[in-house]
Amino acid sequence: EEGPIKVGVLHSLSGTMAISETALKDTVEMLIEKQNAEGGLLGRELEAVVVDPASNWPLFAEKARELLAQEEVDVIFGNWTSVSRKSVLPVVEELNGLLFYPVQYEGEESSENVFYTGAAPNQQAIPAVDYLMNEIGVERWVLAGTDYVYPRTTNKILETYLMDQGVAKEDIMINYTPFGHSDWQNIVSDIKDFGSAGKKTAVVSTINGDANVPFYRELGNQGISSTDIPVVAFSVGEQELSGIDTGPLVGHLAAWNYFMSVDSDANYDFIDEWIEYTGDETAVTNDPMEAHYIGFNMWVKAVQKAETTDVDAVKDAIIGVTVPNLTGGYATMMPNHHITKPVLIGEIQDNGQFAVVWETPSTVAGDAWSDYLPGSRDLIADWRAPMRCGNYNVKEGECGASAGEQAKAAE
Amino acid sequence: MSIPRWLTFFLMVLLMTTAGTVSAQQQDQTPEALLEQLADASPRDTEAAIKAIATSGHERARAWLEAYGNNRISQVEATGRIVIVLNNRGRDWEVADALTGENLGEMSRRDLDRIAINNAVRRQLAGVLAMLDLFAKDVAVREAAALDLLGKVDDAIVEEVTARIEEEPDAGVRNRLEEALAIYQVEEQGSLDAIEVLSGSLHPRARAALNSAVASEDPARKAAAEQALASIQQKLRLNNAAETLYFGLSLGSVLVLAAIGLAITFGVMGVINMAHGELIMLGAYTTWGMQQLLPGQPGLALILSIPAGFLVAALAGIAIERSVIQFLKGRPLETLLATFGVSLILQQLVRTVISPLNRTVVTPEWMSGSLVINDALSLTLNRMYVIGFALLVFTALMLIMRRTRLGLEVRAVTQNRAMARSMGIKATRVDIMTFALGSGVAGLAGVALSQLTNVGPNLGQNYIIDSFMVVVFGGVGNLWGTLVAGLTLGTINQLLEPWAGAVLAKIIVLVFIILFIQKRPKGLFPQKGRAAEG
Amino acid sequence: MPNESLMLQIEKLNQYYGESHTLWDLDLDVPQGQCTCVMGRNGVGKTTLMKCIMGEETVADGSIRFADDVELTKQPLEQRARLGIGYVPQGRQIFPLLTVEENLRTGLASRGDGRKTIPERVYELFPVLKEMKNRRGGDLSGGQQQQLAIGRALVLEPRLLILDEPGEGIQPNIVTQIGEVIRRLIAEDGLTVLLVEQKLPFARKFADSFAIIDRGRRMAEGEIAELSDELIKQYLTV
Amino acid sequence: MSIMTELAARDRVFNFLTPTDSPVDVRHGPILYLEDVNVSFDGFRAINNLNLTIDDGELRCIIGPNGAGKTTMMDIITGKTAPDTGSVWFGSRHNLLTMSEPDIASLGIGRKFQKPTVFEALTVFENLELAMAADKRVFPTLTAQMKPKHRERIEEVLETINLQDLRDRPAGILSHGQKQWLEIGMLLMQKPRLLLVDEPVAGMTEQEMERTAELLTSLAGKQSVVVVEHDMGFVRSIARKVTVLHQGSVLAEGSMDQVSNDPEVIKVYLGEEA
Amino acid sequence: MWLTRPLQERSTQLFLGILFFALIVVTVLHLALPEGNPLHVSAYTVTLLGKYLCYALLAVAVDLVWGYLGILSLGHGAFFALGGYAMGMYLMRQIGDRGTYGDPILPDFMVFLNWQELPWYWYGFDMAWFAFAMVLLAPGALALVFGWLAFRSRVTGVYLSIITQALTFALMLAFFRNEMGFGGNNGLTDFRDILGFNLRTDATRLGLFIATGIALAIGYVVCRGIVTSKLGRVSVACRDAEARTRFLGYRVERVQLFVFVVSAMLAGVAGALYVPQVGIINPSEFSPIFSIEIVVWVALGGRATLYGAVIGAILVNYAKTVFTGVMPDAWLFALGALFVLVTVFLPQGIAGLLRKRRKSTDDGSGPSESSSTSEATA
Ligand SMILES: Nc1ncnc2c1ncn2[C@@H]1O[C@H](COP(=O)(O)OP(=O)(O)OP(=O)(O)O)[C@@H](O)[C@H]1O
Ligand SMILES: Nc1ncnc2c1ncn2[C@@H]1O[C@H](COP(=O)(O)OP(=O)(O)OP(=O)(O)O)[C@@H](O)[C@H]1O
Ligand SMILES: [Mg+2]
Ligand SMILES: [Mg+2]
Repeated sequence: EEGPIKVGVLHSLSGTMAISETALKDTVEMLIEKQNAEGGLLGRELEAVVVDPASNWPLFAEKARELLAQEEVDVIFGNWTSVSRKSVLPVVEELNGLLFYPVQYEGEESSENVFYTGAAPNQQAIPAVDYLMNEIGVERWVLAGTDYVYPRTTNKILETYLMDQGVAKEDIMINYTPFGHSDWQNIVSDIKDFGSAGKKTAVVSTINGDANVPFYRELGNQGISSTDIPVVAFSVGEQELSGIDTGPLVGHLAAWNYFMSVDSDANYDFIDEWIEYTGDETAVTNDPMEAHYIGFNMWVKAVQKAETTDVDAVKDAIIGVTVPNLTGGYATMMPNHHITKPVLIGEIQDNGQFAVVWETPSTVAGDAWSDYLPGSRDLIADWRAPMRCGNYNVKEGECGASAGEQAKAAE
Repeated sequence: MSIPRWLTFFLMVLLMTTAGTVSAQQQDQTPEALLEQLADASPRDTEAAIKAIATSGHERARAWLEAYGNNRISQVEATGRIVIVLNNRGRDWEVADALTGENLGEMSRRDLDRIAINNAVRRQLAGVLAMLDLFAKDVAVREAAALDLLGKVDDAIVEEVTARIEEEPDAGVRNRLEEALAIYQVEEQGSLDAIEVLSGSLHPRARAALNSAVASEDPARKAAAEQALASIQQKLRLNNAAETLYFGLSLGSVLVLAAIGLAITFGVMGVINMAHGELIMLGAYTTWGMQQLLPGQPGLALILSIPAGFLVAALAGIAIERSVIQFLKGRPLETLLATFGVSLILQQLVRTVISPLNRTVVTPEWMSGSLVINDALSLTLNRMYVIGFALLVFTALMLIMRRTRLGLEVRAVTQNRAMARSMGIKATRVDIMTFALGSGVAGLAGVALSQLTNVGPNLGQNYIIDSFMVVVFGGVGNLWGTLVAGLTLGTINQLLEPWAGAVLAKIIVLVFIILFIQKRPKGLFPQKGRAAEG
Repeated sequence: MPNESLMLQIEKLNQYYGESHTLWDLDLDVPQGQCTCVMGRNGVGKTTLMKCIMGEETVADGSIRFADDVELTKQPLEQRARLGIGYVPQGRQIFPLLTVEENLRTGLASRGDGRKTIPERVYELFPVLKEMKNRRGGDLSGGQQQQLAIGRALVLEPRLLILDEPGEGIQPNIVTQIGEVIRRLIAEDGLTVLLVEQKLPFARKFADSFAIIDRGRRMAEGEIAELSDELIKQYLTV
Repeated sequence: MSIMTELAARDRVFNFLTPTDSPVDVRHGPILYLEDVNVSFDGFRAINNLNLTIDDGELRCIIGPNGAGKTTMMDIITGKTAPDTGSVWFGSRHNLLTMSEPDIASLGIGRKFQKPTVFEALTVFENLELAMAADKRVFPTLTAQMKPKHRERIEEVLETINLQDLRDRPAGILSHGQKQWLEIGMLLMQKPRLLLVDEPVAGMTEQEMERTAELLTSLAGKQSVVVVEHDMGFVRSIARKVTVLHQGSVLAEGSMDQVSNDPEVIKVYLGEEA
Repeated sequence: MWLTRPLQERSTQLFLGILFFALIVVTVLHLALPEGNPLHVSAYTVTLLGKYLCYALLAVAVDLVWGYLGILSLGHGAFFALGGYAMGMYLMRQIGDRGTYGDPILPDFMVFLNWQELPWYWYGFDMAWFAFAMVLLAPGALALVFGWLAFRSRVTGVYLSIITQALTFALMLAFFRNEMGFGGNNGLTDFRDILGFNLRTDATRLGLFIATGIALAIGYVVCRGIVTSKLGRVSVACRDAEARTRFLGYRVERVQLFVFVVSAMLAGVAGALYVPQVGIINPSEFSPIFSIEIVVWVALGGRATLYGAVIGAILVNYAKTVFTGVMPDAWLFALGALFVLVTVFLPQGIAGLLRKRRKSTDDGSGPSESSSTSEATA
C-alpha cells in the first residue's frame, strides 16, 4: 500500500465537550508530527484526519463511519464521554476499525476493536477509596456524581466495595446532579451536615466537567476545607483546574494515573514538547493526554511488529506490547484490551497542579468487568486466540452471545 | 525577631508531652539538619520532624512550616539544598534559600524535588500552627486559631489548651477554647460535663463529638448526648430554614440577573435574542481580561469590570443591532434565526481567539468566605454580593425605563413603529440605545456570574433557556415580573431540592411553569384587558 | 394664488404598492392657514397620499414641498414631525399598551421647545382624556381612541395637521366640536389642516377648499363652495 | 321533532348545527334578552345594570356617547367579555353566559367589529369562504369541499360588497373602507339569526351608506339586526326603534324622533344642532 | 378527498417527482455502480441522506404548526425523540439474548444497573406492530394532553413557545435520569436488527433510506392536504386573528389541537426512522437547543411553504456535514454566518428566493401561498 497512513481523530471541537476534547485532538496531532519527524511509520507518512463531532452523540457515529468508510483511516483516536463511545462502538465493530479510547470510564465493556487506554474503575476508584480509608481513616462517604453511566457504575461498584469493607449503609450518601449543574448550595450544605456525624468523612466525586467549578467554589465559600472533608475527584484534572481559582481548594484530592507534576524525565520531555507545540507557556497536560500518548505509541509499536496497518494484524500484534508511560514506568496492553497503569493520588495545589501524595506500589491491570457487580463478577475478556471473547463467563464456561457472534464473524 | 517567651514555654510543654520521641540531642540540631530531617522523613516520621522544627525556636521555623503546608518546600536535586518555592507556576520556578531567605532566581522544575505533605500531616500542622497563633496579640487571630482548634485538640496539646483557657483574656476566645476542649473530652473521655458545654454549640464538630457520644455504651452519657443533640437539632432547623431561603434568594437573584437584560431586549423590544447568553459570556470574559490586566489586584479588577463589562457587552450589542437586527424590523421571529447564528459565531470566536478551556477568574479576598451568623448559619459572601448587585441593577434599570424618555419611546416604537416615527421619535436611535442597554446589562450579569461559575465558551448556553423561562414566566414586557419570577423560581427550586434532589427539583419547577402558564396564560403579571388582545 | 401662502405643494406624485400603481402624477396644493379637504371613494388612495406626505410610504417620484422650502420626500420620517406636521392616521394607531398620558407624551419628543408637559389645551378639548389619563390606550372605546389620536397630534403643536377621517366613530356632538376646534386653531394659531373626509356635511361646514381623488388621480379641486352635486355624483358615488 | 330525526341520520352534517335552522326558541318573543348586566374594569363600571330586549326580526339601532358601553355590550353577547353579574339569553333557551365564543357564533350570532378585523393573509374570497355557514368542526372542515352553490353564494356576496376585482388579493392590502365592506360580507356569509353590527358605515361615502342601509333593512324581518352607529343620518334612514346608552345603561329608548328630541340625549350625545 | 387534492397540485407533483427521482438515483448509483466508481454512492452517504430526510420530515412537521398555525413550537424535538425512543425500545428488545450479559429480556443497561425485571412500560415493545403504533401514539398522546391543556387555556405566542421548551427540557432531564429506565445519558444503542433484517448491512440501510423517503412523501402530502383544505385556511386564520376566528364559530383550540397532534405524530415517525439509521437515541435529542435548531432550519428554508422546510433541513445539515469535515475548527463561523446572511438577505428564506425566480419567469400566481404579515409574537 502506498500513500500516507491515515489516523482519524474523533474529538469534539465545539459544543460542551470541546473544553476537554480539544486538547486531545492537539495531542494526537502532536504525536503524529513527532512520529513523522522520526521518519513516519513503515516508511510512510502519517496523516491526521480531523473531524468535529460537535459534542453530538449520533454525530459521533456518523463521523466514525465517515472516517472508516469514506476516509478509510487505519486507526481512530477519539471520544471522551461514554455515550459517544457507545454510539461509535457498533460502527467500529461493523467496519472493523481500531479505536483508542483515552478516558477513564465505567468499565463493563470490552470490544474487539476498542483499546481502553484510560482507567477502568479498579485503576482509579478503588485505589482512591483504599487510600482514603487506610491513610486518612475515612469512615463516612459521600458519593457525589453527575447523573450518567460512569458515576452511576463507579458509585455502584464503590458502594458494594465499601459495604464489603464493613461500611454501614447509613454511612454512605449518594447524590446525583444533572450535567452542568451550577447551583450547589443545598448539596454542599447537606454534605456539611452529613460530615458532622462524628466520623471522618470524605467526598468521592464523579462530578463531570463544568459542574466542578461552582461545586468547588461553593465548598470553599461554605468553609469546607480539605482537612475537614476532603474531596477526591475522578474527573478533575489539570485542565479543569486551569479554569478554577485553586486557592481555596488546596489539599483536595484527585485520583489519576498521571499528573503533570509527576517527577520523571519522560514527563518533563512531554511537557516541553507540548508547550512548544501549543506555543502556550501555561498549557497543561493531563491524564487522558498521557493515555493517548501511550495508546499512540502502542499502536505504532504494534504496526511495526505486524509490519502492516491491517486492522486484524494490529489487533493481534498489540496484545502484550509494552511502552513507557510518562510516570517513569511501563504500560502493557492486556488481552482484555485494557492496559496496566499506576494509580496516583494527588492533592490540589495553589498553582493548579497536583502533588502526588500516594501511589500504588506497582501498576494495576485494568479490569473490563468489575468484581463488585453481580452481573459481571464472572465475566472476563480475552481477545487472544483461541478465546477471542469480550465477555467470557468463567462459571458457565462460554462466551456471551454478542461476542461469540463477533468472533464467528471475524473468522 | 527574638524568640518570644511563650515559645519557650510552648517548647517545654511539647517536650513534656512528647517526651521520649524527641530526644534531647535533636534539640541541638542545626537548621540544616532540621530541614534535612523533614526532607528525608518517611510518612511516619514527618510528625516528629514538624515538631522538631516547631520547637527549634528558629526564627524561620514558622515560615518553613507554612511553606511546607503550602507544598512550597523543595530540595534541589543536584545539591540537596532546601529551598522555598516562591512562584510555582510554569516550568521554571522562582525559589529562595530556606535557610537564608536569599532569592535564588528561577530554577527548572526538573531540578527540584518537592517535599511531600498530605492531608494528615497538614492537619497536624494546622494544629501546631493554631497553637502558635493562640499566643498572637490580635484577638481576631486568636479567635480564628481557637476556631481552628475545634476538633483538632489531641493528647499532645490538651494540656496547653487547658492552660491557655486560664490565661486567655478574651471571653469569646475562651469559649471557643472551652468548646474545643470539650470536644476532645467528649470524644476521648466521654465526660458528661463536656457534653453539657457542647449542648448549645451549633458547630458541626461539636455535633460530631456528640454523635460519637450517642454511640457510646454508657446510658448516662448516651442520654445526655441525645438531649444535647435534640436541643441543637431544634436550633438547627430554624437555621436550616433560613439557609434554604437564602439559597433560594441567591439562586433567584442569579436568574434575575441573567434574565433582566433579556427582559429589555426580548420583553420590551421583542427581539428573540438567542445571543443573550453570549453577551453574558462577554461580560464574564471582560472580568477575566481585567484581572489579567491588573494582576494581583483581583478586587480592583472586578470593580472596574462592572463598567467595562457593561461597555463591552453594550458595544457588542450595538454591533449586533446594526449588522443584523436593524434589517429585521417587523419580523421578530426571524431575529431568532439570526441571533442564533450570532450566538454560534460568538461562542466559536471565544474558543478560537481565547481558548476552548475555562478561564480562571479569581475571587477577591473580600468576596470569598462567608458571613458567619452562627456556627450553623453562614451566608456565603459572593452570593450575598450577587444578590445585592442584582437588586441594584434591577433598580437602576427600572429607573431608566420609568424615568427617562427612553423607556417610553422604546415601548412606543415596539408597539407601532411607523406611528412612533410619525410622532417624531427617532426609532433607530431608540433601537440602538435600548439594545445596547439590554446587552450591557447582560454583560453585568456576566461579571457577576464570573464569581459563581465557569468562565468558558459554554457559559451563555447554560443560562439562555432559563433566562427566557424567567422573562416569560414573569410576563413579557414587565420588569417587575422578571424580578418576581426569578426569585420565585429560584426559591421553589431550592425548597424542593433537599427532598427531591437536584434533577427532580428542576423537573418539578419546569412542570410547575407549564401548569402555571395554563392558569395564567400571560405570565405572572399579565397585560390585562382589551389592550393586550390588540 | 401666490406661492408664499402654500403650506404644501405636491407635484407629479407617483406611488406604487409593489407592482400596483396607486397614485398617478398627483398634484395638490394646500394653502397656508386653511382647511383643505381631500375626498374620494373607498380605496382611491386618500390614505396612501397622507402616508406619502408623512413618509410612511415611499414615493416613486414627484415632489412634496413643505412651507416653500423643505422637500419632504428627502426627509426621514421622524424629521417630518419635527418640522411641525401632526398626523392623525386612519384607524387611530394609538399605542395600545401605553397609558393615555404616555400616548400623549410621545408627542413631546419632537417639540422644538423641549417642553416636558402636555399642553393643557389638549385636555380642555377632550376632557375624557384627562379623566382616563391612566387607562391604557387600547382599553379605550373606539371613539375615545380617536380623540386620543387627535389629542396626541395636537401635543406637537403642529403647523400642518393631517387628519384622516377624524370623525370616524366619534359621537356627533364631539365631531362638531372637533370641527370647531379646527376652525379655532386655524383662526388663532394660523394652523393649516389637510383633511380626508367622506361625510359631505362636515366637509362643507368646516373646510375651505376641496380636492377630489379618483383612482389615484386628482380629478377636481376648488373652493368648498364649488363642490357641486355633479362632482359628487361623478366621483363620490359608486 | 326534526332534531330527533336528524340525530338519527348521523351520516349527514347536522342541520341543527348550521345557524339558519338554529333551534333558537323565539316563541316567547325576544331573541335577545339582557337583564341587569354589570361589568367593571379595574373598578370602572363600563356596563351598569343594563337591560335590553331585542325582538325576533327586529332592526334596532343603538347609539350613545363614546365609551357608553356599546362595544362592551356586544363583547358580552358574543362571549368575549364575561359580565360580573346579570343574565343574557338568546331566545328563551340559550344562556349565553355559559357558552364559549364559537358556540355562540354557531348558534347564529354574527358580529362585525368596530375596528375592521379580517384575515390579512387570506384572500378576500377565502375570508368569505371561512365565514360561510357550514359545519365548523375540525374533521368536516378538513374534508369540506367547495360546491358550486357555495361558490355562487360567495360570488353573490362579493358583488354586494363590491370587491369582485379584489377577490384574489390578500385582505391585508384593502383600504379601510374596503375592509369594512369585507366584514359586512363575512357577516352575510354567516347567515346568522342575529347580526351585531358595530359602526358599519365609518369611512364610507354617502352613497355607500345608502347601500348599507338598504342592505340592513332588507335583512331585518328574516334576521334580527342590532346596529351601533354614530352617523345620525344613517341611523335616521334605517331606524325603527333606537336605544340610547349612556354610562353603561339605557338612557332612552323609542323612535328616532322621540329620542332625538330627548333633552338628555341632546345634552350628552347629539349636541345642539342635531 | 383532502388527501388527494395535493396530488393534483403542480407544486406537490414537482416535489414528489424530485423526491422519488432522487430516491431512485441514489438507489441505482448505490447498487449498480462498483465501489471504486466516482459516482458510486456509498452506504455511508445513503445513511447520511436518510438522516437528512428524517430531519426534513421533522422540519415539515414543525412548519405545519409554525408556518400555518402560528405556533412556534420550541419543543418539537420532544416528539421526535419520543418516536425515536419507541423505535429504540423495539430495537433493544430485538437484541434479545445477544446483549453483553446475554439476558434474554433485560437490555444490557438494566442488567448493568441491577434491574431485576422489565419495567411495565417496556412491555409489548418486542412486538413490531405495538412499537410502531407507539411511534405514533406516544408523541401523539403527549401532544394531545399538552395541547389540550395549553390551547384550552388559550396560551399563545411566546408563552406557548416557552412552555413547549419547558416540556422538552423537563423530558430531557427526566430521560437523563437513570431511574427512568431508558438508559440515562447513554440512551439506547447497539441495535442489531429491525423486522428481522440485520441493521448492519448495506441493504437494510438502503431499505431504511427508501422508507424514510416514502415517509417524507406521505408526510408532505398529508401536510399539504391539510394546508390546502379549508382547515388549512382556518389554521391561517387562527394564526393571524385567533379571536376573530372564534367569532366565526370555529373552535380554535380544536383546530390547533388537531394540527398539533398530527405534527407531533409526523415528528415521531421522523424520530423512529432516524434511530435505526444513526444507531443511537439519547436524551440529547430532547435538548431545547435541538428544537430551536429545527425551527432555524424551517426559517432558513422559508416558513409556511413546507417544501422550504425540506430544503432548509437538508441544506443546513448538509452544510454541517461538510463544514465539520473540511473546517472542523471554524465550521460554527460558517454556519452562524449562513444563518445571519440568509435572514438578512433572504427575508422569505430560500423558498422565497425560489418563488421570486418562478414569479419573474412565468409570473403566474401559484397556489395561494400565504405570506404572513402579522407574527405570532406580536
Ligand atoms: N399595503 C398595501 N399593499 C398593496 N395595496 C395596498 C396597500 N394598502 C392599500 N392598498 C391599495 O391601495 C388602494 C388605496 O388605498 P388607500 O388606503 O389609500 O385608500 P383610501 O382612499 O384611503 O380608502 P378608504 O376611504 O377606504 O380609506 C386600495 O385599492 C388598496 O387596496
Ligand atoms: N379592558 C378595559 N379596561 C378598562 N376600561 C375599559 C376596558 N374595556 C372598556 N373599557 C372602558 O369601558 C367603556 C366602554 O367602552 P366601549 O368600547 O364599550 O364603548 P363604546 O360605547 O363602544 O364607545 P365608542 O362609541 O367610542 O366605540 C369605555 O370608557 C372604555 O374606556
Ligand atoms: Mg383611507
Ligand atoms: Mg365601540
